[in-house]
Amino acid sequence: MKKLSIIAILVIFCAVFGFAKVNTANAVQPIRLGLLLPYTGAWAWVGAGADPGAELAVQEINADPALWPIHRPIKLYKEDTETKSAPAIAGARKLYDVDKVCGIVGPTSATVRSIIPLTKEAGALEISPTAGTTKLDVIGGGINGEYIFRTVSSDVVMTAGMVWWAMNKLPFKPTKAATFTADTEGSRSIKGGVVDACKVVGLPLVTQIEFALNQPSYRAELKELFKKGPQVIFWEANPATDATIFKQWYQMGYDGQWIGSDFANRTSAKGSLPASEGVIGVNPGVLVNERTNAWVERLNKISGKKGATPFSANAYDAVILFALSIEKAGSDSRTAIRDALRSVAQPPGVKVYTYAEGIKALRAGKDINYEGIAGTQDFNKYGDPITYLKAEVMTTKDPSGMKRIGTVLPEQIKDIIDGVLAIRAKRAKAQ
Amino acid sequence: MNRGRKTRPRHSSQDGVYFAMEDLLSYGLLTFATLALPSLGLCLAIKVTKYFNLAYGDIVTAGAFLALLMNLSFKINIGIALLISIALTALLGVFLHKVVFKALMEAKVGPLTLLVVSLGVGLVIRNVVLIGWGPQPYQFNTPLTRAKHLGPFFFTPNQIVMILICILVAIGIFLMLRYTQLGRLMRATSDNPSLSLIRGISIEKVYTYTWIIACGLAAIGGVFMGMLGTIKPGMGEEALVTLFACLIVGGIENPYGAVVGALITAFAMEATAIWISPPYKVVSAYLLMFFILLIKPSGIFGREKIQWKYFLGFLRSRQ
Amino acid sequence: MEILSWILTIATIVAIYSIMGLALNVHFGYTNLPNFGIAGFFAVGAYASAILTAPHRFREMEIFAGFPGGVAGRIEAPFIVGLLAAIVLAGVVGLIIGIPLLRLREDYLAVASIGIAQTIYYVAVNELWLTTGSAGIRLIPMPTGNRYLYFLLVLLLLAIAYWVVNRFYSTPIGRVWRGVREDEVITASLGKSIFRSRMSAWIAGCSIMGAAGCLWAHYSMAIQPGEFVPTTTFLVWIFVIVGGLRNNKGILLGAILIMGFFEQGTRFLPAIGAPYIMPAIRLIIIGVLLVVFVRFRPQGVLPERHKKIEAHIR
Amino acid sequence: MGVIFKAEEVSLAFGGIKALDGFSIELEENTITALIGPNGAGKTTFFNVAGGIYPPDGGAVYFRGERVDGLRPDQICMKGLTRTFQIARELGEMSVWENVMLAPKGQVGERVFSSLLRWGTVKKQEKENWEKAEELLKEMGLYEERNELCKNLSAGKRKMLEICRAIMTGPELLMLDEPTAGATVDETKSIMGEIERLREEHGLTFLVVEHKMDVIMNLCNPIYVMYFGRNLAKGDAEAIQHNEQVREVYLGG
Repeated sequence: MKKLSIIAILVIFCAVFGFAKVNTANAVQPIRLGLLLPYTGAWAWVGAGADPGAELAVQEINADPALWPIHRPIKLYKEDTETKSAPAIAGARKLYDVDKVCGIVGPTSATVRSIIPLTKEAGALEISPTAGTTKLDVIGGGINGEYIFRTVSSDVVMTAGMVWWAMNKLPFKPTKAATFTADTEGSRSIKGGVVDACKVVGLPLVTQIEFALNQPSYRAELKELFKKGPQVIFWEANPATDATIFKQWYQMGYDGQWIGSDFANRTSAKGSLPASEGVIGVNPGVLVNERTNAWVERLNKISGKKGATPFSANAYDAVILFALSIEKAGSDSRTAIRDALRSVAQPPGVKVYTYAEGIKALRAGKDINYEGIAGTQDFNKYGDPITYLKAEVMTTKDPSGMKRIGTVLPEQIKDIIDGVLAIRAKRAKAQ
Repeated sequence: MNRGRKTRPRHSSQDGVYFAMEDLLSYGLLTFATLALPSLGLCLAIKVTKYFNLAYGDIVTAGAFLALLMNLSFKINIGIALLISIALTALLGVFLHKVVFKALMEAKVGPLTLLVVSLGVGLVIRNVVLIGWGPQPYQFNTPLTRAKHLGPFFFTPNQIVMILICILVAIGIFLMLRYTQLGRLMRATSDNPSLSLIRGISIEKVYTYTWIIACGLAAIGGVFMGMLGTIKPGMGEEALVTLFACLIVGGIENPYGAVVGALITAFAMEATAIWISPPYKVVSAYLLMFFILLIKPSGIFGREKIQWKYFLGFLRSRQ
Repeated sequence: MEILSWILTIATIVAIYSIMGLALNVHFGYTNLPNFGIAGFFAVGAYASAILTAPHRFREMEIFAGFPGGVAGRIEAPFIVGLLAAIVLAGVVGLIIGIPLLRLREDYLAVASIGIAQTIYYVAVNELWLTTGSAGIRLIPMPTGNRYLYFLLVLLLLAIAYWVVNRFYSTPIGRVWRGVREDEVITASLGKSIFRSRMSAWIAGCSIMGAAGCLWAHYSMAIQPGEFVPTTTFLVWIFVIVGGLRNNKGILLGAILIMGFFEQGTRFLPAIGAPYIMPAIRLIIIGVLLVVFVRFRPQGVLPERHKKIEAHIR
Repeated sequence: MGVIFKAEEVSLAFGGIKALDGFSIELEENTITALIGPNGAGKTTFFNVAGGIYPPDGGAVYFRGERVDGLRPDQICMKGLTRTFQIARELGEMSVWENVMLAPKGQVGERVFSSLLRWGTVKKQEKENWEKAEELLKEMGLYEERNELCKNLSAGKRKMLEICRAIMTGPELLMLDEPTAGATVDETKSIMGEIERLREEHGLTFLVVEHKMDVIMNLCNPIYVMYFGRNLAKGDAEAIQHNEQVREVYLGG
């Protein structure tokens, strides 16, 4: 019995690996690129949103064989983190060791820190399109060597955008604000950013409330929140919780303008409308111009949904940046790609707006500066870009549940970001 | 200031006085409305079948999603959807009993084995729901209304109906247990399953009816949870331990205890959220359960007296 | 062979979970204490070691990122201190929880222990000064520096745990535990204190779970409360029951089969439809497997092996 | 010769039904005392009270002059009083040798750390205990089945095993609840022989509940008769056989 079981396990493993091997026996060896996202678990909607962006980028890169980076197509290897560490580690391990990818696009804030040591060991490049956590602000930077980048801005940027919007774009000038955030890492990261940004702009926070996700009732929390009558509430939770919060907020008849982050998205809006009519979300978004409109149309063909899904632009940019770096490096060696990234993404190179443009410029021997869909993707010393932010309002009038009401440009919030970073540096020094 | 929400709530800080007790009354009653009926159903199931069913939370989920199917896909009014969902969920319960649990109970396996099996059954239901509806949250298609003050209470019309239904159904179940033939049979089976067989009562029939009632109550609970908050595949699983806390507080096999336990647990949870710390709301239910187990393992309605010396359990002199 | 490296990752995860499976065997297989709070003790061990061994730099980064720096990162103790602390602390928490719980009937114990594990989870999420909250603790040092050596360390500890649990089985204490499992009244009337026997088994198992938690923390180098949810507990239960409750070899086999194949091997299967469908099907299969095993082969793939007296005395 | 065990006016009620109603008994050292009575007389209940399973409602139980009522079963056993059960209860999923070896008191290996660390001592003790057990099993005819699981034994053998297990605790007073129930004639003989031998060689005291009159009449002196939780009669075999009340109870009851 025992022997039989062991033989059975061996047979299964051999079959599985055999299957994996057969898959790779192509004529032209494609460049292997990993995509590590939470397709299941608490943040499944993040994976579902980012995935089509990466798919679109690969499709565009592979469309014309003449423009293949180093004359090879790109193949995506996808793994699921389940929004948990153990599967994320196993997935990343599989990507690096079994699929032999040259780098990873992903994962999210929840799991990115578990993957960092693996990436470091593999000597590879990791570009996260979704991890906004402020805890990456230092990690990816000079201290550990340059292997973690992101195409999504740090939550510091997003919260600066949220606070900026509250101060400048609301029909009234707020004098009292509050935070209402979940007890998760992402939410606390947002809360920390809001707290510091409010200090910079001088907006007093009268109440700061944290709560547990997925509860059947938030009435007591809401009551506490509105005790001191805040006019603006910066909040972050998750779609399921948002729906409960807004329904009960509406029922209790409270006032106040809610401003959310990237978690205030269409999934959340679909769940919580019509109660959440008028709630604003400030999140990474593409500029509205001809170029991005065309991009959204192309994306819609892949995603089968209307509009840009969350993080799809960031994932798209990450894959494009990978392809350009590979071309620049001239090989798909992990370290070479890593070293080439900055010379395709940021000044002083020639600004390019599409992959085709970029690769042609590279072949002409020029340094380039890729301007992405999600932002300019010019990395600072921490490997972070300052992306475009968009403001959207939840409304039943739009079939997708959210309507765009404006854009926040990097230069508009630069002062706030610098202020926040200064506060933090001071605080770290004081310790 | 925005979107025409000009009306300030009467009880905001501007009015000066903050009646936390009134809030507690309203919030506690609403939480009670979501917990009471599933807690009662779970209690009946445990009372008659003598094992802890960990799939019950997922049956609650199934009830909510069946109502959602009726409400959203077939555009049926939520009231009628609730009735259909009760029937379908009861069918599901009977199906599970006949296919999975009946054979095991006849094989006389221990309650613990059945508990482990129910864990597997729960996994299956949860993931079937997940495949069917996806991970995103849903809302019933009900009109959005404001809450109104009614004396010390602060409810929307729907919530008043929910609380009334909850109380009426609970009273109905109590009357049924006390005065009908079925109720007597259920109690007889609970007290002594082998005796019921001898007297010619088909024990199988009693099990079937118990599951119909328990799952019907689960469906009501699921729909109420959905009406108050949102509907998602993990909702019942998250509520399950709270339900067990309600039962243990009241006394596991006592239907009155189940409802009173739900009331106490609901108020303890909301009081924690108001006065201590919102994230520890659920924990307060668990700690209450822990405390009751410490001093009176048979629950508030249990037969034994409160035994303070159980605090020193390992020093006690008697078995 | 980089594929070996991946297998090594899976093997490390399987080995750490196997240690938890062995501990569950002490609880449930030997003594009939259905512990459904495994994740809680796993968390206690992981956090104890992580808080003690995290470097100062972690605390500085926390503060820079706008979070209050907690206890973690103040001490910077070596790995061995973390491991011992994990074992001791998990045992102490087990003792405190065991006082009310161990007097209960088995099924009450099962339900109550789920609540306890959830309580530990909420504490881990909310007590920022202690656990850094839901962000968890990272930069936990890997004691061997590289994961090939670390795998050997995990194997060594698995071997020790296996030896300990096996030894429990055949020494007098294992007989008392199994006596309690079979019939408490008889065992008590033979002069064995039921409460003390249950408690010793409970604490021994909890400590082993704590050790597994410590190993996990130093392997993943970053922990967060989200890992210590009931699913972790259920997974351990499932492979213990499928592999063979009461048989330590069976538990190892179950861990390899369920964890190795269903959790990780299915990564090689093609995706069907929406990305959440495949994992859901995987869990459905596990659920069905659990029901089928309990129904038709309750003793698992490998049943309990009874030692002969001649082998025992030799 | 002194009194080793004394129960005074022990009473216990279950929901209004008085199972024990002021029952008293005294056991002399190194004797075999019998306790008889019709079904439902309260014999097993008395065993449960003396063995610590139920604390009595009233009265007192003394063992070697020390009050033991209200103690837990394990504490009572540790004092030297071991009882067996009417319906043989065995640890079914354990083998015969494990059942027997579970019983000895003071095993070092019953502590977690000792079992892991003090190898030599544990092993030595196991060997010693097995030597004792081996002898006992051989005498009781269970040696051949030493590696069998207990659930596979016949009813008579289970009864014998239970007695072996009780003896292995090294008691001074053994309370046997129907030791020969379900045993064959040969087995009954060997059980009786063993009881007599233990009394003579080791100076043990016995309290035996039994229905087989021939066993009692040959083995036991004195005999207590119990009826509805009360003392009915006491005396040697001769006296009991001729007691009018006893005859009435047995024939009329």
